[in-house]
Amino acid sequence: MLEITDLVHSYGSHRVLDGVSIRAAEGELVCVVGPSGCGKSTLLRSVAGLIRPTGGRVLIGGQPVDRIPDNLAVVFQDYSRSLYPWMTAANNVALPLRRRGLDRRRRREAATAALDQVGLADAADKYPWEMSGGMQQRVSIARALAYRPSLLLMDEPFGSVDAQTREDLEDLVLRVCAHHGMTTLLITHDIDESVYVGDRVVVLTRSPARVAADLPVGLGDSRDQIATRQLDAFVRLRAEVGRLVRGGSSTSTVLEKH
Amino acid sequence: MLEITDLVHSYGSHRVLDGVSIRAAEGELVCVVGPSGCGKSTLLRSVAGLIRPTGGRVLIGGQPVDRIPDNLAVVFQDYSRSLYPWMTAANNVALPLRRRGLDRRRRREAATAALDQVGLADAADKYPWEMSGGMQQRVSIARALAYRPSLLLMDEPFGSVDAQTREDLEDLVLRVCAHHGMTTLLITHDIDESVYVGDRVVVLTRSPARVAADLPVGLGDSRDQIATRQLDAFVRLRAEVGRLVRGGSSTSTVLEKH
Amino acid sequence: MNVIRAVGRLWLVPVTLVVWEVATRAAEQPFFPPPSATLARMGEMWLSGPPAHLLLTEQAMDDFGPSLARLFAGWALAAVLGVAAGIAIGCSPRLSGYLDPLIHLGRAVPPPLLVPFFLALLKLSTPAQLTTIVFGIIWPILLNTIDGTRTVDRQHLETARIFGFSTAQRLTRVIVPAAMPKIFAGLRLALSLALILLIIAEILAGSGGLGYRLLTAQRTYLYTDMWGCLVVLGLLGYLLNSAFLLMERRVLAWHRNARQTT
Amino acid sequence: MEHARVLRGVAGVAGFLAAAEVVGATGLIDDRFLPRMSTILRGAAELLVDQEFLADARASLAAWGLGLLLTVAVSVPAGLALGALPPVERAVRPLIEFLRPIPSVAIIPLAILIFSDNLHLRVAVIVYAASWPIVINTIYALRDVDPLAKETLRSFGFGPMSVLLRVALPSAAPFIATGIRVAAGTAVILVVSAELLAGGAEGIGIYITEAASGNRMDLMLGAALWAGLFGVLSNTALVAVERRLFRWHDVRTGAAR
Amino acid sequence: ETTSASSSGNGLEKTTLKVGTIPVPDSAPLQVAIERGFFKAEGLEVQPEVVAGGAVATQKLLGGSLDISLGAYVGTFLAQDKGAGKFKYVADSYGAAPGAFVIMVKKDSPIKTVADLKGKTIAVNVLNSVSQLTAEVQMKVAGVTATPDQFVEKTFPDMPAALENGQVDAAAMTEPVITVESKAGGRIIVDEMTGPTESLPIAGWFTTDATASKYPKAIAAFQRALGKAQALVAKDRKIVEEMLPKYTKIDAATAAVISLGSYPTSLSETRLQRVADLMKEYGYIKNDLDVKSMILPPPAS
Ligand SMILES: Nc1ncnc2c1ncn2[C@@H]1O[C@H](COP(=O)(O)OP(=O)(O)OP(=O)(O)O)[C@@H](O)[C@H]1O
Ligand SMILES: Nc1ncnc2c1ncn2[C@@H]1O[C@H](COP(=O)(O)OP(=O)(O)OP(=O)(O)O)[C@@H](O)[C@H]1O
Ligand SMILES: [Mg+2]
Ligand SMILES: [Mg+2]
Repeated sequence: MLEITDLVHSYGSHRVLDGVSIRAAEGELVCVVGPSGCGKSTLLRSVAGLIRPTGGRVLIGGQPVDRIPDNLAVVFQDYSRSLYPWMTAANNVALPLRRRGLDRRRRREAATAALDQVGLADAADKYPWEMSGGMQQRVSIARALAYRPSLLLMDEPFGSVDAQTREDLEDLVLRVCAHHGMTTLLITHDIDESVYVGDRVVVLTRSPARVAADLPVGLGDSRDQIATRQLDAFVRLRAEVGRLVRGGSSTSTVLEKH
Repeated sequence: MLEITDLVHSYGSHRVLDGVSIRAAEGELVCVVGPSGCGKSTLLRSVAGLIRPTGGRVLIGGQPVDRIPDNLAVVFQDYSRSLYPWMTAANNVALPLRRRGLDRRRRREAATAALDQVGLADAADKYPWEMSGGMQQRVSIARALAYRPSLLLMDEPFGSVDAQTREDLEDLVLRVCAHHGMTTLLITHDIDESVYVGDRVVVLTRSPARVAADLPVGLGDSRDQIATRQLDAFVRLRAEVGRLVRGGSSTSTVLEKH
Repeated sequence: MNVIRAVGRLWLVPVTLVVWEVATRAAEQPFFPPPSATLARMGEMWLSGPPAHLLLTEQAMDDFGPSLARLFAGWALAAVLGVAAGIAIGCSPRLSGYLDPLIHLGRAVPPPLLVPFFLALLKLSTPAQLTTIVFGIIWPILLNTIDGTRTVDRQHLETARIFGFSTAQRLTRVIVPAAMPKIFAGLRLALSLALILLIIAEILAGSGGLGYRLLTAQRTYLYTDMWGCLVVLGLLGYLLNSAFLLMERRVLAWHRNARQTT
Repeated sequence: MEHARVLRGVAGVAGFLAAAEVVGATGLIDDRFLPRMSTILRGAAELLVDQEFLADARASLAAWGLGLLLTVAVSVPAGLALGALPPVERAVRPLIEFLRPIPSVAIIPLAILIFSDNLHLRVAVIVYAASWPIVINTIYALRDVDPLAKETLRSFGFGPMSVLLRVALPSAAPFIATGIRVAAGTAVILVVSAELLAGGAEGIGIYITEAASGNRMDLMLGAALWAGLFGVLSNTALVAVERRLFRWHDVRTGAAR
Repeated sequence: ETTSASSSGNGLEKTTLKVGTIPVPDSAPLQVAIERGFFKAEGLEVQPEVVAGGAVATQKLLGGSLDISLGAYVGTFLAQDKGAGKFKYVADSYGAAPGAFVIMVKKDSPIKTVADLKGKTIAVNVLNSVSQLTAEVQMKVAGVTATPDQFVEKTFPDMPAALENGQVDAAAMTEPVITVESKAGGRIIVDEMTGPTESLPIAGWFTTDATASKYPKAIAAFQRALGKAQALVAKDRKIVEEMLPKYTKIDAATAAVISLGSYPTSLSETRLQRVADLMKEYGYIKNDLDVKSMILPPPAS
């Protein structure tokens, strides 16, 4: 479904991505972790077709990305700037659904349902600037999920919410993605999270980013916040990813690309 | 040093803070945790004098807060909007130092040093829009720390950085606050973090916010990312805070206010 | 309470009037009649009519009726054209490349010089006057709209592109609302300019209306009449602007609230 | 990129001139009243070697430059004050809205009585009438400043004045600059209009009055064309300055495409 | 700019005079006087300045930016009557002559005689000016009454187009537009300056009472110098023809054929009184105007 091959990107003379290759099969959820400023958001923007990378290739469903791909949804890291301040939360969520050919009532219903799922049933008629940071972030998650894209890109989508909400949202994303077979690329700083939600975890090196490791998670499809996190495999993988992010080298089966 | 008494705030008819009382002694670092949208940022803005709360009192050094207190620094949750896009990172950090009466060269030195401390020595001459989310967040932390305020307010300051950087920043804040005797109020979603950096952890309830618990941490002054986190007391307290955030009631010595 | 607020808003008016009255009485310059004389003359000219016509005299109807109609038509036309063209140019760097120099060429040519040619071109006086008004006031609307359109927050645009908004959606849901505050600044500027251009158009097309009255007053050295016209212009400007601000408050409510500081 | 822009601009102007010439050639418009574009261009070219016109143009240019400088110096602070202090804005709004629609045809006779020097007269007319776009745009731009940006500086204990100068002004600057560009174009018109209406010793408007005396439409329109070209040049210069100063603004918005 | 009298040696209070002119044939004598150095000979420097019309000239005189200006009598008398200021004419400049002021219509216009102008729209270059006054006179002679609202203001160059487009039915023109319109087939309906208005004074040089009493010697010097030029011009049309292309954009060929007015050499109270009387008769002014008080005759030389 998604094939990133040898992606290179430089801002001016400053090389940020230095040959990154990542593959995601249909319906797979790939987590990307890496140090701050290493180039994760740049990677995501290249996949979304928002920037034209300096080198390498991105294929989605076999098609090269030369404009914004169809059926794509993105949750931006800077979520507050991606909501429209002149619209209520419900309208922000409902707006993209016009493309889905839904009539006004159905759009409204879908939006309300999505907001409900992220715990914002009460806030449907609030404007973004009347909401807390975490609420805004959840609105943009609800917008992406309600859209039912075939490719979902999320840049630290749970950074501004409390632990409980975060877990709920993780489970929500797992459920929705599995149910609709969305292919998902999720950038996160939380190593636990990457292992918990990912089918695979890709670790990037410090800038310029290369793939330090590409680890299959292999925890099965049904995950549970308490049971899964207590599995031995989970704990081991978490430690492994942690070490890799800290710059150590991999000890387990790693599909090193470079 | 900081006394928040029965603080009440409503946006229109929507009550957000419902009698919150928190005290912080000189040099103390108080962590505030609570569900998303419960009113933490509102609390912080009241302390900073940016909004006039509907009821209750905030005293800083015995003085009621009726305007912006002196010697205050704030790291806002929406850090990207609080950096000035027309200034480089170094200038963003140096700007508040004008109030400290430093000349241009000294300001520049202090700014460079602070950026170095947050791992951005190379990025001093970058503009905010040339930086990643995590880098921007670190610039705004550097700006607050370089200012050497007597009261430091931080709203989820480490939300956008990777695990390693986060730990470094936690230690940095601990070190700087202790060294300069800053009183600090730190809002976080990370329960581990609240226990690790806090002298006390205040847990707020779901909206409208009240104080669910006010837990002394008592792990001593010198903390270590690995050793401290393995202490029994740490693990117990973490579990306790976790349960409280999830809405359970406290089982340990809690200074319930309401 | 409302009275107090109104007083707070309008206190400068009587103060200015009194200062002006005292100053003009002292100066005794025929060109500067005291405001009391001007107001008296205005009443005589326009407000001594039958009660059935709200006291408006026949002359008032002649002076204001067609003028106001032209004013609104001109402003509305300029608003539609300016906003539409501004959005098109703001969205398309290519189009702006072609048109930019022409725009700046056009807006630096004095409209009074062009009126005779509009007249020659359009033969009829009303379309020529409307063209004059539109040509004179469209520039702030156009430039502000271009600016507003070009400077929509990048992430707003990216979000629209990601979700594959149609062009119409992108325009009506993202670009126009985002540019609206700036467009309104342009529309507000254009509203007062429209009054000015109306006067110029009426003077040059030479037939009836407030501008023509102003011209005759100047030509016959009837300075109180002339000042009366100016006062009416000012009052109209104030009233139109107040109405405009009311509309703006409704349309831009989100903006005011989103941008309020505490 | 820059090259392409210039080429497109030239193409646009050339296209317009050609279209105007074609319309003229069809005889749709009597060329006694609206001379053919080629005639106007010839007139405009003649002016280039006409010492009298060059002197007139220099005089108008000087008045324009001085007037615009003064306009900016007056109206940016005024706009800042009005935008930053809503009660003041509300108090003077009736006065401002009263003054704005008063046309220069009415202002100029007034100004003649007050200013005996022709340069001062033109400068005063410019300052009066070209200030509005800057004042209004400044007020609107100040309303658009991100509140969090202001709160940040306030929280560090900076006073209102510092916040105004260090945050509000830079944030508002790009839109104020657009106001200045509107004003620069208006000022060209005002100089010429003031010269047409009030007369004087030198100026493009004076030249046009003289050309009118000989019924030389080609020269009148040629002079107007030069005024327009001057508008294009001044705008280009201002845009170049804006590009340098406000790169930070462009990259965060759609403008940098 | 006001150099003291002693430096010039002539005892002038003011050696530099700012003089308002209009680029029309009326001001030819002034240009001649400048070119031939008549002012210099009197120790005067005259700085000519273009004014857009009589109304602006009165403003500029009152505001002090001009010392003397060309001004049509009708406009100035109107200003004086309305109390806009107190003015004094110091020299006559231009008077009516056959063919210099005419009412024209376009080629295929149904208007054939002055009487046909009844109720028709007539363009004049300035409202309530001598053009309008004389048009009213001619219509009255033809037995029809003019109403104020049938006159509209158009600049001379715009008049042919206004006629062609039908915005006006007739236009009161002067040279060089008369020539232009004639070439296009336009017809002259009437010479405005015939019968009661024959050789009516048109324009002269005037100043304010204040200036006249403040700088009597400088004004006298101005009058002497201008008088010389006026005398030359009155005798020889060629001088005007040569001068016109230098201060207007009327080319030499046109200058040679256009109809010019007369250049009177004296400031005659009785002649000016005709203007004032006509104005009163046609309701331009309410009171009897004391023309004598508005004249500062040139010193006998
Ligand atoms: N517009 C830009 N111009 C120049 N440099 C840029 C730009 N955007 C990003 N960079 C640089 O590219 C590098 C990678 O940025 P990116 O935003 O991709 O990092 P990231 O991995 O998302 O970091 P974080 O986790 O902190 O969000 C950074 O060093 C940043 O300074
Ligand atoms: N300007 C505003 N107008 C109206 N309501 C507001 C405003 N700001 C915040 N609120 C409401 O107040 C409540 C608390 O907001 P606040 O930002 O304090 O939450 P928070 O605890 O900081 O949440 P988070 O952890 O998600 O940042 C929210 O329900 C929000 O909708
Ligand atoms: Mg990022
Ligand atoms: Mg918050």
